[in-house]
Amino acid sequence: MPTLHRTHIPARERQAVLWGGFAFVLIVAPLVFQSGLALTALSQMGYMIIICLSYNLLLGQGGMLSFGHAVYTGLGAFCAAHALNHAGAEGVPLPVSLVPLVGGLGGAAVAAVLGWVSTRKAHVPFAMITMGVGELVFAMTPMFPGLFGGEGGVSTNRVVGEPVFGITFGPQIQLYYLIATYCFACTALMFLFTATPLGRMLNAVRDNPERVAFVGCDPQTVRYIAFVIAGFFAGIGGGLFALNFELVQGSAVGGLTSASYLLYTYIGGTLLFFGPIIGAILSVLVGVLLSEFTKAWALYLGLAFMLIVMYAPGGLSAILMANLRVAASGKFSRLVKPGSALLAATPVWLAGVTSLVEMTYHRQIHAPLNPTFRHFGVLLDVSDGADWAGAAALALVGGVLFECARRGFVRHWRMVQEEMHALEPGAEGAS
Amino acid sequence: MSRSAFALELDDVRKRFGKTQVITGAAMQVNPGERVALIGPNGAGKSTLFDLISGRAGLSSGTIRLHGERIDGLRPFEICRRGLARSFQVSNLFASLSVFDNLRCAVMWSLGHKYVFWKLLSRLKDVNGRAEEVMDRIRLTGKRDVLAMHLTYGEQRALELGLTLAGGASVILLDEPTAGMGSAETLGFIELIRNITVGKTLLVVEHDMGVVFGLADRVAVLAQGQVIAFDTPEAIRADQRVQEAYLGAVPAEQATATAY
Amino acid sequence: MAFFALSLLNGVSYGLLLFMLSAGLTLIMSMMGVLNFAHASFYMLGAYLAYQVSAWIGFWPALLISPLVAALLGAVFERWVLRRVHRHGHASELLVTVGLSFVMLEVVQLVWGRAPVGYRIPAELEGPLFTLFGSPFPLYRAFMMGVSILMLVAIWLLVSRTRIGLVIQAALTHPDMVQALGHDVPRVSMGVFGGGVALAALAGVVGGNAYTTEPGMAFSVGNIVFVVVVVGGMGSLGGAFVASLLIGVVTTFAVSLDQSLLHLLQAVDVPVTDAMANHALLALKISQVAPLLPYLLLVSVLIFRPKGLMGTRET
Amino acid sequence: MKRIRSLAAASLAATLSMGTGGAWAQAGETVRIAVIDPQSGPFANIGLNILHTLQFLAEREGGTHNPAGVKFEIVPFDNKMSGPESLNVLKAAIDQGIRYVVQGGGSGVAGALIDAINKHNERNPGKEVVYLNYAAVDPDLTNSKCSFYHFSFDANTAMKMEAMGSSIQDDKRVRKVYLLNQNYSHGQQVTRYAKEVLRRKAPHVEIVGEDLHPLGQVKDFSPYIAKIKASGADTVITGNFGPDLSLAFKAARDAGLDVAFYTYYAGAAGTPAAIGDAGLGKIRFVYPTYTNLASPEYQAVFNAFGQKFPNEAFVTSPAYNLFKALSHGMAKAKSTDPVKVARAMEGLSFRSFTGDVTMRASDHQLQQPLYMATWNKVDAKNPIDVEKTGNTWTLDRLFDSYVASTPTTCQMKRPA
Repeated sequence: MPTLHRTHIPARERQAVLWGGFAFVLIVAPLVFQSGLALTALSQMGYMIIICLSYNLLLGQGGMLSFGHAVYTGLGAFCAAHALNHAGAEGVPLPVSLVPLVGGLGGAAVAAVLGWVSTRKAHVPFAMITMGVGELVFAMTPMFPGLFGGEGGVSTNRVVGEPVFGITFGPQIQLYYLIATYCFACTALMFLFTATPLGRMLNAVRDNPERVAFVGCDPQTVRYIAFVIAGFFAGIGGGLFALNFELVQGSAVGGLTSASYLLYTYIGGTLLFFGPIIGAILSVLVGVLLSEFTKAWALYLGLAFMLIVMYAPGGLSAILMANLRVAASGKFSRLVKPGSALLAATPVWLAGVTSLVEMTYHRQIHAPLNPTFRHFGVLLDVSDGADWAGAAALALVGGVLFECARRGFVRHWRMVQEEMHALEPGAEGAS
Repeated sequence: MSRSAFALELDDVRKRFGKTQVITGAAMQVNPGERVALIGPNGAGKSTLFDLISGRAGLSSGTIRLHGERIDGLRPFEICRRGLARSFQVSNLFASLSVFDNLRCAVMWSLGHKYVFWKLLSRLKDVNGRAEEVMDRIRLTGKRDVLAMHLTYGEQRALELGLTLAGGASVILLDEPTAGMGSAETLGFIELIRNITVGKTLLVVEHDMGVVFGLADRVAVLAQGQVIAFDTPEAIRADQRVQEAYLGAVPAEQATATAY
Repeated sequence: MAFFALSLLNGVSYGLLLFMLSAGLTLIMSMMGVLNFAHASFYMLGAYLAYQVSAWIGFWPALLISPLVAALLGAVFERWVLRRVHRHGHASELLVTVGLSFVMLEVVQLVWGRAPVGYRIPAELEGPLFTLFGSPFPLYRAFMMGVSILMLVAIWLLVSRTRIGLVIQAALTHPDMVQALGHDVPRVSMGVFGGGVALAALAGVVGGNAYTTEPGMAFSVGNIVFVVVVVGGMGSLGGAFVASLLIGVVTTFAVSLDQSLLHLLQAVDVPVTDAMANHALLALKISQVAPLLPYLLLVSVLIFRPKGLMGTRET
Repeated sequence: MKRIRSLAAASLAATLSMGTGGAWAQAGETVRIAVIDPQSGPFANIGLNILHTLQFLAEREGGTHNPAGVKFEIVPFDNKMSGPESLNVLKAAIDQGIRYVVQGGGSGVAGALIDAINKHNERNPGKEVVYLNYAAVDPDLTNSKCSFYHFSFDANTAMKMEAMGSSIQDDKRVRKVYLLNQNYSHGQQVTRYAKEVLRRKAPHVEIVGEDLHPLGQVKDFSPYIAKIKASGADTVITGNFGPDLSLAFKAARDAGLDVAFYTYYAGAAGTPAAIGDAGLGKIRFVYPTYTNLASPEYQAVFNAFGQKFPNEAFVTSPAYNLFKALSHGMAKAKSTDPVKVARAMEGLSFRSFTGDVTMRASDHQLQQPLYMATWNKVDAKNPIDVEKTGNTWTLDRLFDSYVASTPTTCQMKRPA
């Protein structure tokens, strides 16, 4: 039996490297991406990571599919905005840096009240309750202008109180580092939570709530406490949202916002702890950047989400982890050839398909003004039949190439998996 | 909690699903530390009775007492906390957790850690120690980090037993622990049950008469929803009514019982 | 008395409209245990297909063609997408339909543009049917109620009186055994999903011209259909029908109640200060929250009776 | 010789009138304008109609056609109708060096932009940005939230209510009014101003009932219509828009409710198509212009836009005044620097479709005449078919600027 030559780095060192790397990336990122828009995007990624991780605390760790998570981020944001306004007014000794905590407490308080109602049930009834509660809260916000500021929402100013060590949080870079600090702290806390008795019991409730009852714990209480903790971190994310935009509107608690948390957390991957981090980064890339380049971003997002649910229910993080496992077992060289064929075919197919989609959108929206537009550097003319035919042909050829490459890759992939499985009967723990 | 003479008492327990009467007035008293085997033809209501005692199903009428305290109507985790643990006919494990984690979850409540989220599980010496100990006794230490769903059938049955006993309950209910096992494996497993439940009150549902007569101090026979006989194994073997209920199934198993 | 009768009539007719909107969802939920989040999108597709067909051929053929086309699309979706996801469990099935609803909204906007389309009620169905206490009751609304009742009867017959119905019901809980008995369960569920989606499209054909046919119509139908299915009891046809009527009547009558907590306080002659008078919560009138009562009902039913009014199971 | 001299004089005069002297810094310069409105998501169709309108006007009013001789370039940004996203794209626009922002879809976004632009201008002197608003009508924008850098080109909720009040004052048929609105800031404001204006201008009219329903949640308006009918109202005032407006009209027609509707948004893109034949002769709409406005300039713009965008219509007329004000302001300020142009635009009067309009200096709210139009069948005098419905907007009344003008409580901070 060939001995496993996988370098088995003891867990403690591997953790230290991972967390050190995470901190390093958070610190260096704004120095690498200098532009204003990049800084805005990075700040949003910071608090979206917290929100998506808090969402996965429910979905991935607890098996609780929530359709109303925006209620807790949104109301947390409103609490933070009001706290900031009051901090400015009567000089309540609340430093700006602690405002997200007020958001967190707000989120936790709302979760404590609404959670009592939601966590009585699991699976589909739970999802339906969260949807009902979300719809109620969203529809009620415009009715209380005092609390939610009506259509204009609650605006606030983060430059308030005397600066602490010269930090006023006015410029975006200072706010970014506040968000980065919170992001690191909350990610670490949520990771540690999964290693606490309640965290592990939450996984048990996810797998088998009935058996949890027979080992002495009340599944509903486990879900309820986890729901309040998730509400706390969601509220912190909301508080940072309020600081970042200095404005919180009714849409912050809306159904579309909840759906986006679900979508991106699922795309990132719910099985592995770091999955939602990938999802959060993706959500900002799509929301801030992609929607500037194409009007069809919603179509791409819908299609991508369907493909992921169909072919990679574990999300991008599961794909990444699977490849890392293959690499760790030293068999990656076997996949290089089919993998490169796949990587070569994909852009051809994508170029064809996206050109067709973009031309359809352009024909509908901008055609009367100018029929031409630039797509990946190529000038396409919507009124010219040849471009349509060209794009269609590219999509067809690309599609065929892609399908062949995909089949080849899958065949090799399965062989490698079988070999690896033969080496280690009973694979080790997933997360 | 008044310490009555009996560990477990069933008094005129009835259960009906809609119009069909499943348990029609079962009564039984089990002494502390006693090993009782619950036998009866298929469909006699053995598993239903277990569900009633463990709170998985609600009673239609009658009372159940654990160490003298009424537990009918309580929810499963309330009953478990009072010292009664049960296993399941079909392995009911935490599928995506490792063997060690399964056992750690089972011991957490009994060691008083309830819903703690401000301490790290890895630092709880008592939880890890107890889980290691149970894992050794059910001989699954080699599969410590294997996910429950990747275990073989026999290993899953062993883990099922481990989860039931890890909580340190005084009254143990085992629902066909050796179901689906080969005869060689069964012998080893019965030995395991015997020495792991020393000093505890045991109620076992079992079809294999060899196991029943080898393990049990007393045997309760359930038929048509009632306990028609509750006596020592020898008395039960000779009991006329039991033979009718089983239509002569007893003699065929005679040989294996004497093998012990 | 006149106002009461009118409100009752409006309530019942709105209830039947709600049932028409959610009938397809109930069928799929009860037969396949799948909550189809793209149900409202198929309703929108049905309306747009009807607009297109009635522009070419006429309204009446559209009543048949639009649901058929939708059923075809639904069957294709079930065959190549839903079936593949089935083994990952109900959550994945539900999520893939969320993705589908995004895609359908964009495709419909691509084909028919982003502005509302002029899909009108046909001339022969214009005007009032009868007049009750001086206010006319529109013929088209009665037509819609008829279609709704027709759907109820059709589903009930399919489910309880036909062989397919029995096979479907059995396949929900014991698919392997039913397959072992020689029924092609995958094709049956393809048929069921296609049928459910066809009902959604039919609701679109009938409701599209009464409401407005625009890309936002799926969004504005929103989650009310889930309230009907869940409150009625997941998988229970009768429950969904009773729930729709209940929601229809309750919301309609709630609109006419202008009382608020303030009136309640005054009724028990509690001194009302100015601050209390214009406090947003106290002054909130029942009529102001009427359209939200269904969601309040949803949450309370799920807590106290998760099986729903006439449901048989929780998920 | 004389002919040559006269030719020279004529050409000099022409250049003078065209650009008051060609030696200006800004003549021939291209001014980039960021348009922040929804271009995807549920409100996409309104956003795209407005984007095409602005692009069309930028081309039409650009270059030699305007007194400042500047060219306009429209740079669209999609805010998906959300406040925070608008602030995101505002930062992106400022990063690209754009110093003029145009928006109109929603007062919530408008309030957010005013806040953000005030903060930006305060924190970045020399890089100020000016915000021109062609449709957000919340009166707070030019009162409590007014700003030196914000100009409002559409008549706000209170001004339109003044016009409605005057119309009701002179219309003897109006005895009982019912207020039907969405329960959010705009709806609440319409309710408040209606009571205040009617108490002042038409005390004989009784308000027989009011309803505030959640925004976008009502699937069936028949109970509300039954309530209106039971109240005996002969007129309904509503600030509703989109489905909440068209469904109300359909329910009213189905229930045979014979009342006049005074609305704010019946003319918005998409709503006429949804209304169809419901409420012919009953639905009224107050706006700075109406489809069959007897103004050659308006008809020219309307037809030219129709040719360029066949299945759309030129609806947002305040955008026209926006470009006029901008070009005259730049000509007067002899520069395209936002602060100078803003100061130049204060108190500026210029020719609009029908007569002169003035940008009031105290709160930067354009004072302009308003038209009350009614939804009727197309006829000889009103030939333009709106959104293929066979119907159109016919004139009821013209209200001069002073009728609709409202006092302001604005104390804006002016730059040094």
